[in-house]
Amino acid sequence: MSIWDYANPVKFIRTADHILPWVSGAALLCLVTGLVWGFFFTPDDFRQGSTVKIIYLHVPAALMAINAWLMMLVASLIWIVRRHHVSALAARAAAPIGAVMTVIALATGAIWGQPMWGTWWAWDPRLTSFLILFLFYLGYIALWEAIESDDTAADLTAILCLVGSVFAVLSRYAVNFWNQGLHQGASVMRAGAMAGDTEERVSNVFAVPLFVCIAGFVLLFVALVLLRTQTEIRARRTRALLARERVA
Amino acid sequence: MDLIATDLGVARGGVPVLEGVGFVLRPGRALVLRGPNGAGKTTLLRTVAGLQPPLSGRIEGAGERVAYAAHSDGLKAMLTVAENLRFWARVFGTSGIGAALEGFDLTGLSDRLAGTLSAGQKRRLGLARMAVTGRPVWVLDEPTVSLDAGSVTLFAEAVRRHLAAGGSALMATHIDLGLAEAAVLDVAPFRARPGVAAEDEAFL
Amino acid sequence: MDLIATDLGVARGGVPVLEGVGFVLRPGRALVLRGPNGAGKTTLLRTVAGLQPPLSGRIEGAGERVAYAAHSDGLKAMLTVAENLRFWARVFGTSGIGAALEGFDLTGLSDRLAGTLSAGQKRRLGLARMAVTGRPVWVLDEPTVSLDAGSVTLFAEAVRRHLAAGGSALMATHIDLGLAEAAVLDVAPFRARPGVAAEDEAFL
Amino acid sequence: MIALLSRDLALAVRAGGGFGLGLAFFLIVTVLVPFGVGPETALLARIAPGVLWIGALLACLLSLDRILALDWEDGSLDLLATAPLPMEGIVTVKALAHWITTGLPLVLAAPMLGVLLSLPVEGYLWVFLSLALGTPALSVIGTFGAALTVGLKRGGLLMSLLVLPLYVPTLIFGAEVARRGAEGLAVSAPLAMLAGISCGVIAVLPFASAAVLRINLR
Amino acid sequence: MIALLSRDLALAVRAGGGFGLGLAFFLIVTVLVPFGVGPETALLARIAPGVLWIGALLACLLSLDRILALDWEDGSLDLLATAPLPMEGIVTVKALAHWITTGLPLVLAAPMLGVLLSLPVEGYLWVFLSLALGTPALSVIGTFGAALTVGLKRGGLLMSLLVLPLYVPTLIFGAEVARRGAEGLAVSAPLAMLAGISCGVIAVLPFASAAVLRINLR
Amino acid sequence: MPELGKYAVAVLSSYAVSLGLILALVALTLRRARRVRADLEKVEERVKRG
Ligand code: HEM
Ligand SMILES: Nc1ncnc2c1ncn2[C@@H]1O[C@H](COP(=O)(O)OP(=O)(O)OP(=O)(O)O)[C@@H](O)[C@H]1O
Ligand SMILES: Nc1ncnc2c1ncn2[C@@H]1O[C@H](COP(=O)(O)OP(=O)(O)OP(=O)(O)O)[C@@H](O)[C@H]1O
Ligand SMILES: [Mg+2]
Ligand SMILES: [Mg+2]
Repeated sequence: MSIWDYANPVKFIRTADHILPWVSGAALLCLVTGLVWGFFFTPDDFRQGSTVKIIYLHVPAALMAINAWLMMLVASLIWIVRRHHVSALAARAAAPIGAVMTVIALATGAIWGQPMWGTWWAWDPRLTSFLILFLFYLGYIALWEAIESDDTAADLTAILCLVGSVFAVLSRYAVNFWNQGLHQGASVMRAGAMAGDTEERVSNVFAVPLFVCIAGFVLLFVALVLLRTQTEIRARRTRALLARERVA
Repeated sequence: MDLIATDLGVARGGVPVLEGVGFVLRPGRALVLRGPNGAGKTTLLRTVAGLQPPLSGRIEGAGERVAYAAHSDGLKAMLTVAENLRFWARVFGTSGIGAALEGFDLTGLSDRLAGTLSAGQKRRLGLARMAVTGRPVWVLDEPTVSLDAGSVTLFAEAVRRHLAAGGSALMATHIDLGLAEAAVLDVAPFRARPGVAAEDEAFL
Repeated sequence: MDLIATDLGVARGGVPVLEGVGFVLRPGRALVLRGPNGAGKTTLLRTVAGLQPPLSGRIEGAGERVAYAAHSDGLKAMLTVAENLRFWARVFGTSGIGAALEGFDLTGLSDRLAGTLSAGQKRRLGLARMAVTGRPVWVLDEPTVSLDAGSVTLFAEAVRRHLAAGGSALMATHIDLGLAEAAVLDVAPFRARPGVAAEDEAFL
Repeated sequence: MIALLSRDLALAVRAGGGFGLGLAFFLIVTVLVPFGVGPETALLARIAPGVLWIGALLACLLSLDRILALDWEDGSLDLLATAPLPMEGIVTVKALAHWITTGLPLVLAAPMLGVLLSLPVEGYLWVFLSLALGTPALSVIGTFGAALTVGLKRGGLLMSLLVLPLYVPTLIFGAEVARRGAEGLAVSAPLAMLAGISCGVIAVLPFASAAVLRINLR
Repeated sequence: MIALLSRDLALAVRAGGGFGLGLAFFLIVTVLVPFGVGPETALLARIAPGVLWIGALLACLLSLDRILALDWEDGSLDLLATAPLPMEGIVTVKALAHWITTGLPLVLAAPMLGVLLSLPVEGYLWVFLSLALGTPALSVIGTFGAALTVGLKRGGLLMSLLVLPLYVPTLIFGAEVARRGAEGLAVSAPLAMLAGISCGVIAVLPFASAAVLRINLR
Repeated sequence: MPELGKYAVAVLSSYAVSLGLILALVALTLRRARRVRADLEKVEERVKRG
């Protein structure tokens, strides 16, 4: 059986029904473990004090915000090339989740910035590009909402997603050029790769619960996307049945 | 070259409206589509004109050979009659708008802004546009709306001239055009079975 | 109280279209306006409804007694049928939309968004609005556009009920409403002399 | 009247995001400013009150054409004119609905966006207060502009041109309050002027709007 | 193609000031800024390049809905789609016409308005040059947004929301050129980027616009 | 409860904001899922009968 068979709406709903309990259970488990561990059982950082605890929310949310857009991009491409309705609806389902993750990253970042940099907000490249990403999410969601015909909406938002991705990358580069910032480099990933440099890397005390949290966010995202895609499929099916009733 | 539609299915707003439509339109012939409001005549014509893809079946001999006149005339209120017409002539790569103006009795109006024309005059201008496209297949959607009796005759003559020159015409209308020689196709029998919503099929 | 128009002149877009129109509409009576396209029926009705001042002459017994239904229905696509109707009931200070819904066979549709109605259903909703205004004089502009035969009968019955309750109705239409008892007024003879552009008079 | 207000609010919430778009525009303009003038915090802090005011004004301006145009297009406006509501009441309610759906969100969001522009701490209260006082005037003036251009095809840009000069006094005093407030100076004089303008506009302009609208419906 | 271009230009000149309105908006925004941020010359001079860029961008944005909406409403777009012009050509010509009627006047007017904002002398050339390089990109990106929202009722504000994030890179590099130029710094790096973006956008985006427009005409 | 020191407000508020947003998202998703499911079942029931 090819993977594309799951692009059939009915089959997708059934399959998703099977996996959803497991995924959501695992997501809940990881999130609770990671957050409780991080919040209650990790020491304060010698420089950042207790604010390091924010990392368990901030970093996973930031990662998911970007990855949700990547997933939408892939789903849009699949829709454009193979025209499987489920992938278009999955992209639609993922957008609000990505937007919320962006808001969480922005909010926790801002709250963190106040004690660390002495300001809620600075026009740091990473921060700025997140703000732009948020705008892209808003536009994408608004376009879906504005168009009545479902397939037209899928087509247009898919193209918007493609063009938007290119411009998002461009913006990232532009913003980098425009201002050099305050924000942390990618030290977690280096910690994960066990690279030498002990000064910079996040110590394992923080890293392990952080990875648990990241896993929790990923699983949460997957669970939400599955559920929301199911909902979108059902809503579309309802509309289709109603339309048929009206015509008949 | 004939215009041939075979087993054509068309949809509007995602809902199939006609299916299994087939006809052959020879050069020199005219075909009139009939059917009640909402039957799908406009949708069929848009499909033939290439503005939307057919749901099923195929159309041959259309494409670049078709000149399409829709419900709305696409006139610019702030350009004069001659400017409007000349624009379309240039777009279609022809020249000389004199014959078209004369054929639809617009010569006296050629310097008026299109916005100041009456509805019937506007419609005449919209039809004159067909004559400057130089295309062999005219696809006309209710061409005689808001025309008075005299203008309908003018229109019938223009179509006859076009047919005599080897062109053909596909028209949707509710009224009698005075073109006795035209074949008639009633689209009502081709109404699509209800509810096989084209793009929603996967969801049913 | 009667609706009386005496020596009425009306203008549209600055051009007088009718003059010297006069009629009396008693409670319990209906008057149908007839005339070709562009004769000025809509303009006359708008004047009676108080949307524009008459050029000359006077109208008595209109004003706050008139409920007006225009070519367009003023429906909000994003509100349901019941919400649309309830809004107008509240604006006119009446209550209870049940009777109006029933009278126009809309009960089954009351929770549908107005935007998802078919043209005929929309029109029925627009007419149901008249019933919730509680006003004695109905002024209706082509009320039966896009209604099918059954709905036209529904409409005629609603008008009869309104007349029986002491109301009156002034309607413009091109078709037969099935209201044999209604008087007819052809507006064509009252066409204004051409060219006396109302607001440009001082410059002539 | 209340029926009209609640209908307009219901429509704003339902009709495909008419509610959030003004806010989104405000957000975007605020974000663009640093891209234009550069990221230095000190500079941004100095121009923050003015930028917030101009952004709010533009967001308000762009949503004006929804006030009356939709009702005009579907014929509701004609019907409302024959209903037992005074035209003055109708335009006032329309302005109020516009303020609730556009002005109020802007007022509430402005302090948040102030963060993006590093608005000094003392400024938040005054930006908030000046916008709360000024945006009602913007809505009322905007309704006048919308009434002037209702029925014109694509009157949007023309309306902007008509309305912007009328917005200038409100903008001057509003931004002055916000700026002085942010710099810790006395604000009572411009604040009084701003309040005066708002009250005057709200008291008088609905009559003009109603008159204009009556002429346009004719 | 040339026929379409000359028709669009003729229409812009005739159709009730479509030509001057963008310019007027630009003027007004520029004039509002001193009201908003206060009249100090030094401050204005520092933000002048950014303000000019943001003003030009907003003026451009507001005139976008004329690119395709009018042709859509009167049915010309359907007819053009069946004419022997490639859809890519149509959107390119539309973007070009928009640039000539809106972008070009803005470019020419910007130095003039710079005077109002006390732009430093060294800035004039660079503001002019950066706008001349950047506004074509704005028109092309805007055409993409217009094609996305054509046929939507009152899609104007939605279009702004879609287009503005796409404008960010152009704005950043454009304003950077203007600002560095005004301060007498080296501009070659952002200038190259700006030119690169413009060229890239002009070369690629018309294909996306044409695809989107075809979908919308369906 | 761990000792959060002078950053208590920052840490607690960021947890509150994030968890609040996530919970809101989950709640909205579940609510809409339930509603849409119920709607669909109603319609399907009607289609089957009619
Ligand atoms: C609104 C403000 C902020 C935003 C939008 C933001 C955004 C991001 C993003 C996108 C990442 C993921 C980077 C990656 O792994 O590729 C990240 C990671 C991180 N952020 Fe922030 N951030 C903000 C503020 C802050 C502040 C104030 C701090 C602390 C001083 C901070 C500390 C970190 C740390 C430690 C990481 C992990 C870096 C790593 O090891 O990958 N962030 N942030
Ligand atoms: N944009 C649209 N979205 C959804 N449905 C539509 C749309 N336009 C038309 N329809 C529906 O499609 C069907 C066919 O419409 P079409 O315009 O082809 O009919 P027609 O035969 O041309 O009618 P008429 O004689 O009134 O012109 C109608 O039932 C109509 O309700
Ligand atoms: N906005 C306008 N500006 C200028 N003239 C107009 C305007 N609207 C209508 N007219 C003209 O006024 C005249 C009267 O129009 P009116 O709408 O009253 O006609 P009618 O009898 O209602 O026609 P129909 O049967 O088509 O509804 C017509 O000749 C028309 O051309
Ligand atoms: Mg038709
Ligand atoms: Mg009429």
